Amino acid sequence: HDQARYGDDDRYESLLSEKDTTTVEVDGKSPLPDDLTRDSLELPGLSEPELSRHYTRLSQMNWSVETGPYPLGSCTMKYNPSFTEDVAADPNGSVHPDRSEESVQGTLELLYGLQDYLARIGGMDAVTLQPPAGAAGEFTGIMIAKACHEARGDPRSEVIVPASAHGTNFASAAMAGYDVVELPSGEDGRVDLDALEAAVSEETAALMLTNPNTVGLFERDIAEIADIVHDAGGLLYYDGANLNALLGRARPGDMGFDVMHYNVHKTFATPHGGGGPGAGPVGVTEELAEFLPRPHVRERDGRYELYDPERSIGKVHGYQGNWLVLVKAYAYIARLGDSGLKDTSAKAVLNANYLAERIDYDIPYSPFHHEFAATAGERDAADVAKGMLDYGVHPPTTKWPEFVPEAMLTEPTEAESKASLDDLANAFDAAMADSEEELEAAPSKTTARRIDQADAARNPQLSWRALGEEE
Amino acid sequence: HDQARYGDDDRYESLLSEKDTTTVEVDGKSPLPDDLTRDSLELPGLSEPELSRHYTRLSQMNWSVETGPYPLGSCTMKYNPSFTEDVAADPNGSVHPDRSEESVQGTLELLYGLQDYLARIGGMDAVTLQPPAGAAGEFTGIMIAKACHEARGDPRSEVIVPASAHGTNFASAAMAGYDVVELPSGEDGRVDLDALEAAVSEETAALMLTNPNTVGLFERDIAEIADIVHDAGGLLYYDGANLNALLGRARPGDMGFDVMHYNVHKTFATPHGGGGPGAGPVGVTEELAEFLPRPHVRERDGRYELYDPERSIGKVHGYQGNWLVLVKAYAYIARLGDSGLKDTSAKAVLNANYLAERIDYDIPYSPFHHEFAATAGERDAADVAKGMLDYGVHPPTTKWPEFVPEAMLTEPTEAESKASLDDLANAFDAAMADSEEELEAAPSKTTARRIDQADAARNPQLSWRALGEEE
Amino acid sequence: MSEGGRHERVAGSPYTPHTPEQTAEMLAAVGVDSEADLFDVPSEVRFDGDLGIEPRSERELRAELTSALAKNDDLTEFLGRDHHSHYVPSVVDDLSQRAEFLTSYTQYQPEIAQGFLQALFEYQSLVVELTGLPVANCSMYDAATALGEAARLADRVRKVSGSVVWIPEILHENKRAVLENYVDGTDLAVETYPMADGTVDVDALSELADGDAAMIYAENPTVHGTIEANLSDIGDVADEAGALFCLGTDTVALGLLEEPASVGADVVVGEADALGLPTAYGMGLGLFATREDFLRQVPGRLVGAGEDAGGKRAYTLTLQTREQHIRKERATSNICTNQAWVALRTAMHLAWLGPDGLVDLASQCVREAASLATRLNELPGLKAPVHDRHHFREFLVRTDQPAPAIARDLEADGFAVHVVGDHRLQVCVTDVNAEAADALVAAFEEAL
Amino acid sequence: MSEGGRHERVAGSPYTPHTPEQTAEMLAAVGVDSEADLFDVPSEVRFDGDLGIEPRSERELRAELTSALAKNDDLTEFLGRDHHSHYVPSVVDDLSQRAEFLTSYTQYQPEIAQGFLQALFEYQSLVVELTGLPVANCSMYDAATALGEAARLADRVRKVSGSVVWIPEILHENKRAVLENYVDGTDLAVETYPMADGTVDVDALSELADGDAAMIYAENPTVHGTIEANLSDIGDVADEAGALFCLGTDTVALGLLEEPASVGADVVVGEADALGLPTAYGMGLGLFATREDFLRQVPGRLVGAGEDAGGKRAYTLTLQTREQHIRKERATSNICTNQAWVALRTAMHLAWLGPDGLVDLASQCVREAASLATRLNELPGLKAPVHDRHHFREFLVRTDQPAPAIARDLEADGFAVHVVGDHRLQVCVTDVNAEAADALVAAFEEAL
Repeated sequence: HDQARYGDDDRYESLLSEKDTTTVEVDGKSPLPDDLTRDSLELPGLSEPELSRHYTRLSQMNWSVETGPYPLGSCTMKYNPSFTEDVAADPNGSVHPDRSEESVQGTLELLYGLQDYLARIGGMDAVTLQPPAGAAGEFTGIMIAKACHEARGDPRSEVIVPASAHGTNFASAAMAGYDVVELPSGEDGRVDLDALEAAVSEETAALMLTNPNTVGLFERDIAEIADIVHDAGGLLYYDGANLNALLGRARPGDMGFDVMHYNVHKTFATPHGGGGPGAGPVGVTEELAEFLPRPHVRERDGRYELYDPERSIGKVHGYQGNWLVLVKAYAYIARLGDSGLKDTSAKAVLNANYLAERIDYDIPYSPFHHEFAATAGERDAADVAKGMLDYGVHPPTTKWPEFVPEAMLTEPTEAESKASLDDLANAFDAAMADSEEELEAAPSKTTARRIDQADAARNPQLSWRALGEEE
Repeated sequence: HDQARYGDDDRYESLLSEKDTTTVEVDGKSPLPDDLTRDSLELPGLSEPELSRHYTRLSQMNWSVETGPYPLGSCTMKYNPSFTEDVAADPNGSVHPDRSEESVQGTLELLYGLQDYLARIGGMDAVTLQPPAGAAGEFTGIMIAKACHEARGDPRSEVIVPASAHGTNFASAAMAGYDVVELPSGEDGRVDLDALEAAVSEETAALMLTNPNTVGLFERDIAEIADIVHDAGGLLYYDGANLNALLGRARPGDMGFDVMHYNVHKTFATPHGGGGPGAGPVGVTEELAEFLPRPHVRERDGRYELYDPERSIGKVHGYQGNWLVLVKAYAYIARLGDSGLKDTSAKAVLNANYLAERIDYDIPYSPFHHEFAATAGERDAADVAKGMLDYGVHPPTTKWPEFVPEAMLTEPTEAESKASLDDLANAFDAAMADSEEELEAAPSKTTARRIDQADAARNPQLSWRALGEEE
Repeated sequence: MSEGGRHERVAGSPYTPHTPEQTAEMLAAVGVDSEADLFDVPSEVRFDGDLGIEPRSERELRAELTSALAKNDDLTEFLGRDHHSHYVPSVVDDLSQRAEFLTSYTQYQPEIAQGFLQALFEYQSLVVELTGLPVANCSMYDAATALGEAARLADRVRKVSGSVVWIPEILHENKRAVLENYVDGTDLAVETYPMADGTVDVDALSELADGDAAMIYAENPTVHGTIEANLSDIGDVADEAGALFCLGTDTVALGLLEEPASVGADVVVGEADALGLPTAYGMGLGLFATREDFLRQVPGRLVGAGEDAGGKRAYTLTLQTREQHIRKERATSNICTNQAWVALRTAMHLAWLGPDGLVDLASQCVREAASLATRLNELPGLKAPVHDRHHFREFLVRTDQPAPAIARDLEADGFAVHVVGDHRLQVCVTDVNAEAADALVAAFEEAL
Repeated sequence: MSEGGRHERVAGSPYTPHTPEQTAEMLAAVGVDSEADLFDVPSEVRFDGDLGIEPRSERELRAELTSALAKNDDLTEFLGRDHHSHYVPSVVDDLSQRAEFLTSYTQYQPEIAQGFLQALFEYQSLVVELTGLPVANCSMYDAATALGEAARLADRVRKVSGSVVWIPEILHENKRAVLENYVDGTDLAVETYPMADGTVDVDALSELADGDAAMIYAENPTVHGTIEANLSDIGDVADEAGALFCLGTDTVALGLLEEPASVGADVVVGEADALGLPTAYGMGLGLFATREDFLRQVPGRLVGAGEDAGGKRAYTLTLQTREQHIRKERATSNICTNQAWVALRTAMHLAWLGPDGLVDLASQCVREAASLATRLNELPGLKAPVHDRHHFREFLVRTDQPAPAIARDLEADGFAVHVVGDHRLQVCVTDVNAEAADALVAAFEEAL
């Protein structure tokens, strides 16, 4: 039976390759000599009606922001306004990156405008839009720090990262060639100043910090932290993953950060697209602006132009990043303006606090802002999450950050209504009230039942060709 | 619990009014004196995130062409190409109907082009695009016939309609003030020439005919039928509901029809939108062109202009019909061209014949074309249809036409693949193999279980206000 | 030039999924040799020629149609008169174009059509709230056909009492033309009553509408944008004449102006698509609401709430015995395909606005019209508004110079206005063009 | 000017659903007096100022952005060089923009993400078919970053054998710049090998790439559009040097040119978005495929097939221990958010084309380039193509007159081409601009 059953739990949609597989000969049928071409090509080919059904059905087997609440901590799965899609689809914006500056003044105007908005929001002096994702932004920021230290004749070898930080921080610093010094979390869940003092040295290139941190706590000692790092000759890097909590209320630049990245697919509502594309613009202080990737957009007498910053680190993307994403971020920021941005952070924090109040879970660390880490206590957080699926919601991020036992890191975002939060709270509590056996059998009302991920990893089947070989 | 459960059979989405109801005072708060305004207004108002979820969830509770096969006989639920939506959304086409001719040459060019295409396809001399639906087209056509007879000084009082015809034929003729003479179906399912001879008279304004008829049979005696009607001084009207069967292979104009309507939302792939908008252009012979609705589009020296046909029947729509629908029809026809149109009818007829071959049902009348009337025999066709719902497909039109006992009028259209037809056939047979009890309990895997329509009609609740009063 | 693609492997439709092999297999299963053999069409009526329609690739066709529509002049429209434009939020496009809505059929199997049924039930409910009348259908084609259906309803329910449909002398000519056709098959006659300074002359109407009246039709706002001050009196006249009072209006006006039920309206018709649809060359959405008494005489589709076998609330088309597919020539109307998808959009737009948003928007229509009229009135050679009334969105302008010449000049400057007489223009201003009002005034100044 | 709407009832974001009453209720539940009290931010770092960003209504903003982008000149682009344009069927937009795809996150809960997981599994499978390599990831950002990741993979798997990444002297400068950054934290060095008449000088490469080579990178087609004739030889050189052979290509070229696995490629990188994405100012989709041996060293996301508790086939992210969120600084890459949605679109476009459609399209890229080169070559003062090779989509043109001046003239006539030297232009022709080739030739004639 080939098709998804409507309204049926047991949904299934056959693979493209099960619908059609056709082999065409290439050799002898192309305008090229045979020694330049492949022999044949075997691919599925679907008619448009078949294609439409295939992907419509697949889409119906997928959770999304428009399906229901999506409270993944640190992911900021907020509502993505429709109109920004229209703006991104403007055919006048569909231009080749090698066009002359003179012929793409509209494109450059928008990029310049977004650079400016982001600089204002972050309290930064200059912003590059080139990094195509948050992790790419981190890498860019750390490469800028590296270039700065090298330019000062003071190359360094270490980047300090709190244990509670996102995994990308560690990986990005390592990718830039640094040794990563992990800073254990303080008892109150924040940076322990003594530990930081102990960690910094003349090898400290930077401290990477998320603020509010990954359990939603604001690093109250940020001024002292900045002093410690700066006094050691290091730079302070701001991971923008949690910027949604502070929009219009506090700015990394004002806190002493030298470099930061923004996750526009989190904070600025560009859709996540099942894992990307996003964009990870990087903001820097005046002092670091000369190291920004090339090219950069500037305005001269009402005309926009591209130039290479004097000591540019070079490039982190083939061209200038994810244009379609950047346009949406611009439109979102401009739609909200000051008042909208402030309301966003207020409601993001209110929603997290309200939801936390509504559920019967311990929350070890507070006062939190836009997200909180509840603990499943004696239960397995991952099992509780599977149970929540059967109550019609997407569960939070589980088992992370690691210093919170059986963590359920929850970030409802500002876009959930009180009614939706009440539903979500009910699902939290209902899953927790289920028996261990029930949780282990969950989910049962979803497209697929519990999937054995360990088994999938033991015997990786990564293509239909692999499935075919298996049979 | 407010929300649809993902993957859950028991889906539910609360009403807008259950999500929000707000009363605002109007008197005293508007720029008008109070005696010109209402006192207050009570309506729901949703934020955009809530609105998006509401309608996304509702959409997921709805069958559509992109969900699966939709073989409703006489409805021609074919694939609706995406690109025609883009064309219809062109902002340059978004103009007011009272614009000067000179300023909307693009709009008029497309309308003229569609008039021309439809005339070619129907073998007609002139086509109006004004009627906003098939039934409106019928009414327009019959009003044209009426005007013609009156102009000839020969007003008539009767319209003949075969018993097998669509209900709209009867209603449209009656709406135009005619007495409807119902023609019983012949034994072979077609028009009985003797019965027709007996029915025509000097009161016969027109015979309305669907060809192929509503069980898919071509009226082989169409030449004789035309002679009989014409000899009696009547006109021959073609109901275009089944034109999909004949595209590029036979034309109503060549068969002797004087007037016809086209259902662009059937034959020409404009989406049905849950019940409309459609469009019902009307084609006529040269002789009847002077009676067409006003205004009509013509071309003079490369410029397009609107004019009022000399003896126009006036208007059947406030302006010029459903523009957004007409654009899509134009795009579809132009995409297909001659070869595509011919392939469409071929595959529509092939699919119906193949499906009929695949299922274990009696099909009393043949050789059929794009649709066939199977019979559920001893079973209740409506119950069998409910059973089919649980097998993941949309059932055919049931219990119609009435002269076929327990009819299941099935029209798969050309857009279904062989694999999809095989699935559909399996669902036909599986439902028929279910027990009476099983069928009566069906469906159970759908958004809602069996709905008691008789009860809903006995106690009509037509608004949330009525639901509130009930409680 | 082809984009390629499996669906273009064989000459034919890009939207038929059949490979040549599958076609052959299916023909064999059916037992015929070729597709042509499937057609039972006598040779004398077979068409073997060419229609002369050249197929184009999707890419070519998009380019062709884009360039055709680009021939429309880019004018800022100050046009109204029964086809009004308000900004439609993008989310309405996005949601209404979801395939499950757009490509679905009439809800004959309600168990798998709860989504659209609920959306239509909500549309009906919104119309009930706006009009105060308890019965609203899923849609008519547009305001003109809704008026025609209202007259036919009057004919059915008031047949004994009268045969004249009274309409105002100031009415969109198109609307009257459609009405005339709709009553052509009945014994009804259409006659006009006079207006006084742009609104109904109630005294004159009262004298005219004697016992032979079947229906009295009035509009609020009128086609000239004037707001009626005496709706209840018109309702009284209709009552006394034993006629139906049919009120024409639109969804935005209903947010602010008197509630139809409160002034005695028996039927409300009009354009519902003032919300939800962009300006679409006259494409509409006919509003139709009426009193409980006439429930079984209502034309068009109705969605009702009921229960499913599990006792859960569910929605279904109801009272279908009124309709053509069951009652044939005795149906309340021939309507079948209607404007359901536009109704869906209108409901979305209304829910997006909410009551305060709707009142704001409607208030803006009053303020902007008043402001623009005042400014035009300051120009020598113009008098605006012509009528000493409150206006909604639009108003008449009297011109000393010939109106068509002024309109031509304005068009050359990029503005479209209505010419409604040798010395009368009509100007409509809403949220979408209010920002261009300064430029329009300047263009008028230049054109005078 | 506001469109109104419930969501604009209070000053604030239009995308927060809270009514003032609900906000008050929620604050009370939390036990604070105001929103400001929720923030645990020391006053010295609190921001009380204004960002100076004016909110605009949706309508205003659309108008503003439309008019900004309208400042881009309307040029017919004959541009390529790693960013290629092919017609993307409308259905790809339609389906990929369904909210369930567009607004979903990475598939951390596979039980409710089967749709996207299957789509990505299918994307991987399509890449496997195109490259012949058994492991393909879900995406990298673009071709340049994919090349960078390939070099880092080489560093991990071939650390003992070599430290030089050999790249061709003819390579997009941007790609090299990104590569340099990606290897900056490693011990790898990037060095160039020479080309001969537009393709790899295998003899020279063979001499250069001794035991110190970690990876040899070649492209097919090259950035100048030339097609390599000696790929297997390059593979042999890499083998002998104990280096990885990394081949750069794109999804359209893969439909026609030699299968990478058959010429010994260890890693394939490139632009997958040649299918599925419109020209988007350099936004890309990095292709990444490799041999089974390197499975656990692959950067980025992988989707695998497995089973659910009911024994039904199901899909899930797999081998996540390679990734940064688990392995932190020892991860194979820092990549997290990638280009999944573009991969979805590419798979859709590929499935729409089918194998014959893809071969047709790729063949067209060869034919159109040859034809345009021939015609330009006939013009006095031009030599095209510069290289005596087969070309794919694009080719170099040598100009007697200064190339920048010619390009400026062409731009004034509405055409964009690449300037790649004082006397060298590059021209790219595909299905989307082939119809304008006549006009381009005419413009060249005029510009000379």
